[in-house]
Amino acid sequence: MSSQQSNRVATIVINIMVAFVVLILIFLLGDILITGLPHVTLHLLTSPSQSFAAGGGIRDQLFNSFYLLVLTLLISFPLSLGAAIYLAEYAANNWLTSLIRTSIEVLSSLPSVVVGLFGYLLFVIQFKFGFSILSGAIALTFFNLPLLIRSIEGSLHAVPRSQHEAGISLGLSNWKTIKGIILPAALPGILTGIILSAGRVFGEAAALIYTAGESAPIVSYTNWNPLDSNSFLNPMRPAETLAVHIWKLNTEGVTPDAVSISAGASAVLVIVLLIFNLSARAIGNHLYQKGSGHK
Amino acid sequence: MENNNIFAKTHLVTPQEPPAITTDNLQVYYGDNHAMHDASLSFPEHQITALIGASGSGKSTYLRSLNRMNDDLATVKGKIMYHGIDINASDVNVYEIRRHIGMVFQLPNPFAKSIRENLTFALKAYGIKKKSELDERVETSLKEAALWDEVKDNLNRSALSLSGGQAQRLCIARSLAIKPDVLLLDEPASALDPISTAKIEATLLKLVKKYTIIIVTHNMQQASRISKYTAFFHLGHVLEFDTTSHIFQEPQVPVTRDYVLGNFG
Amino acid sequence: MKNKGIVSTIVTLGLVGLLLAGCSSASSSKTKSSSSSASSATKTTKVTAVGSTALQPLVEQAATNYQKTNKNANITVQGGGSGTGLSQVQQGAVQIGNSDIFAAQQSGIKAKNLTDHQVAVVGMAPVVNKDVGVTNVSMSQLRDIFTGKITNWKTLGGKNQKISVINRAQGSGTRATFEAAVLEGKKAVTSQEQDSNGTVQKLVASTPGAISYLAFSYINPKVQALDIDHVKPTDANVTTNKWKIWSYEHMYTKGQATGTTKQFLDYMLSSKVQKSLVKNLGYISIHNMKVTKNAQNVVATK
Amino acid sequence: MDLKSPSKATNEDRRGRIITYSCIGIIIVLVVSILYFIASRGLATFIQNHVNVFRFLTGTQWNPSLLDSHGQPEVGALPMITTSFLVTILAAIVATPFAFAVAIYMVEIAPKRGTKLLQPVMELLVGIPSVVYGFIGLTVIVPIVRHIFGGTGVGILAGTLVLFVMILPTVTSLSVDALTAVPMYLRSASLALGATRWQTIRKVILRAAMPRLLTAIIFGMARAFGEALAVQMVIGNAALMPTSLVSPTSTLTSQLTTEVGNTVMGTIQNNALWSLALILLLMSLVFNLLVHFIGKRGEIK
Repeated sequence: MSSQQSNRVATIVINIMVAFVVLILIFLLGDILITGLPHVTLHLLTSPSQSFAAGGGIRDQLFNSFYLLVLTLLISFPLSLGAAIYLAEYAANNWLTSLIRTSIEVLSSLPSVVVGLFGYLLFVIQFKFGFSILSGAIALTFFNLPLLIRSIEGSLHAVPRSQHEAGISLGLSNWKTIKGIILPAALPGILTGIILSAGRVFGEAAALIYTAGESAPIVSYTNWNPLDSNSFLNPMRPAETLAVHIWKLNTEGVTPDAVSISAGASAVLVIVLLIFNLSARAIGNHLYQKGSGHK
Repeated sequence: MENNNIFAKTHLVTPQEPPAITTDNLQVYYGDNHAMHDASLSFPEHQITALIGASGSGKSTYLRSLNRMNDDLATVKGKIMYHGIDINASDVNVYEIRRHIGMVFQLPNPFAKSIRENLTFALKAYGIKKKSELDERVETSLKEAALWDEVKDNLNRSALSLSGGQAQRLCIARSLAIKPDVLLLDEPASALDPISTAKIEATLLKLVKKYTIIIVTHNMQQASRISKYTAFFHLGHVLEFDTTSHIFQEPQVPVTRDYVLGNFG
Repeated sequence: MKNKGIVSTIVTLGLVGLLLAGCSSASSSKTKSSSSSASSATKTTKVTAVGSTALQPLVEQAATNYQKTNKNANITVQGGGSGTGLSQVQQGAVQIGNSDIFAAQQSGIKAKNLTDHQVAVVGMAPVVNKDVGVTNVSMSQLRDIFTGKITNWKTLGGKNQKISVINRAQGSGTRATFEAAVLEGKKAVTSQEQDSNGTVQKLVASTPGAISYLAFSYINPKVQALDIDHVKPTDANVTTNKWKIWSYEHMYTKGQATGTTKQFLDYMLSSKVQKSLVKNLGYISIHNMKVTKNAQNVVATK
Repeated sequence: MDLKSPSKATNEDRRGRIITYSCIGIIIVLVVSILYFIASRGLATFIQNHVNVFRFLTGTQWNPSLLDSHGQPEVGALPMITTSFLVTILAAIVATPFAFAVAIYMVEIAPKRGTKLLQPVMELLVGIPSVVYGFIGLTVIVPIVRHIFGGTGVGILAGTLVLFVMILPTVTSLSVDALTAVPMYLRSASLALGATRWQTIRKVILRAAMPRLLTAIIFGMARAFGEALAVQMVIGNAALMPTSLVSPTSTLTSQLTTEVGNTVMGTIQNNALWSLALILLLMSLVFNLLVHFIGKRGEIK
């Protein structure tokens, strides 16, 4: 076979394999959306869930997912930002640094159920946070940290070294240079990383069953006092998220319409992920163009 | 060994003008690699001094040591005297030093900010808040760097949209905005076209009235055009330091002669 | 300068978050101690019930209804499994531990420290794939299937099809009940295990030759429930113990229940809950039972 | 001229150091606490319950409530260990060619269409909850497997197929990074020498990107090894040595997830499950060390 022929064959094979993967993707998303979308109604999005009767919705679960996400980011973003700056700018290139890196990486491949049980025993029981959004957010921080640190560190490294030199050559402190010059330049990448990691948080279930709990008590959406136990903002209340709800419906669901609610909820989840994804791209591009001066 | 013989023959003069910076036995190590051997030079005030030599001769390493830019990368031993203080000592505030000894790099590296913010960012960090003062500094430094006329209507434009030559002049203006008294330039024109290079050289010749300038260059014509003094670096050693005319017309060290005649490098 | 202070703002926010967490943990532990010492206090008291996932929907719905009339009560219901519920209530971490099995049957639990509140009865039936062609088995045949002695439906007069046993998770209440009633201490064949009623239901419906067992409330037209010795799996047969595979749903407290916890448990046993909710969720009311069963599985008439 | 006393910049730098060091400090505390926690629980099986480590790793009977002939609890983890490795390796073997093909397509063949369409969809797949994957596995893959191979349909094959789809995005996106990191001049040089695109890809680009491509595979394997809910729904959860690709069996994670809610802290049943978690942790460590090692080797070359 001549090199021209093998080139053609290889290209065809690659195209076929890509087409196969695309088919899988279309099937997966199609399956979720086609079976789910007909069930996504205003009623589904605005009604509380039911324990055993038909006609429940996912209002509270949807809100809980977002609230948990915000709280998780509130805890994990500052930590990962600091840690990423440490690793990118301060850490010496030695065994200690690689030990730290490795142990952070290990976090990302821990099975979620193990993290969930750890969170349960330490935060729910030991620290008496109870089944709460806060416990869930801390547990999710364990997953989010490695993802965020990796993406932030990558974005920081992508900023040319010469920017850093320019900063310190003006007599600015390292910290000021990082904060005022490197970070803004790395911002598009960092934001994209955050939004993509948000997707994983949004879809996590196993770690939350034991921490944020699997019940969604009725809360008042007009009570803005986060310390009141009836308030929707109270971080100490148990909160079932969308992904956990889907899990529960599929395993122990006794409502007659469990299948359709689960399908609808999955579709909603995929749509939310899609929105995250598209906005990550849009924001990233927008900031990038703004930064480089091309309008 | 023959190599040692090369380094044994040196010719270093001490200029009569009062020095802005002198180095005494400066040594630079990257780990175990001894990159710069006992460089003892004296840079006269309000003059341009050129550092020439082949790639890897240590001239950039030497230059970056002068305002402690090598702190994180290398070990620098010896003394750097500036206003009677050894600024290579560990108890010195490096940030203050860099405010007095500015630096411009080989590749233009403007911040991903507007032209104005490029100039005011450091000033604001020092605590200068008054708008009138900031505007005044922006205008003066852009004029000094001969960029004002090209950008004055567009100060809020992103600095990344400037051409290479403009960007490099912006970087010079950025260094001038903080009012240093020594300016270090590391091959500032090597990435630029001849017209931009000429503009930069003209700018430097004007600036020398107010600033002490030390410039690393590969371009020997450039060195002879603008500098009063020249130091020749070779394989981590300073072999010759004299007025530029002496270096180019009657070099005392054979290696220098080979270099300026274009026999190597 | 829009970027100025971004970092410090974020870091401060994070620290405030952590602080908040610390404070609220302190305050919540305070509430907890006050609820146990001064139960008569009029302020909101928090009751947490954890454990059995099977019991969760019932207790959850009852708690929602209860809180509508008792504004001061704040009852949280969570799953986690019977073992979790029992060990948490034993440690005093929660007020109520929901369990599908007797505390005495769970290893690692000191049953004498816990007070049992039996709130409902759940019947379970063997279920098979609709195509196996068998609708009735004898108790000993059922035992042989689950101990691996009978491996083909042909033996029982059904199709010539391999039996695939789907068991429940080791240590789960459903499995303990089933094995106590059916296996007579023999060891079940190691086979597929599923830990949830929903998954078992789906698998049995779709796997040819499959057999497993489900709580009555999960039996739907997609699977075939088996009669045992020609006794039908109905609520009425459970109340008289003619149908042998059933268990209590327990809500355990550490020592005697007090305060809101006691009031809520009383509410669970009230006819209001027993007659409507319990029935709606497919359980059998504890009031209807004509027999009792103890932790050693000894059945006695009431 | 005052060049010695500390200035605003010195203070800023100290503040910066304090902030970043405390962030990394908090993270280290978190990591150490979870590692210590799992290790102490996981080792209790061997220390408190006096289970022989060797027998734990090689035994094939899993009945923590029962005692074996030596009077020790029956906690043989070999079936779970075997299955975990099998599904992980098989999933990686299936996913790798597809991931590489997609990555080559996205970087070398059709970068525009690839990045515009394929990449967002791939990223979308990462966020879909494992429950949904498991559910689709249970309702779609298991029946197909049953149809073709008979039996119940659950087992290693179904698990492999579900994991294949789940790790595909991870391996693909890391492979894309690996390929884009190959400097442009290598491509130009090879094409200028008259090599075809495929020769360039095979002999130059793949070779240059190999360490990072291996890293991509290992990260995919780490994800597969730790996945729980989806695998649990399709693997069968029978603590049996796998006899074929379609016999019900159990992975470390599925066994852990299935049983942990029914056990009581401190009992042998519970400790044995934590020992499974400890194996998971150690494997995750091994995967990361491998990545590290390959990265180092790649740098030197």
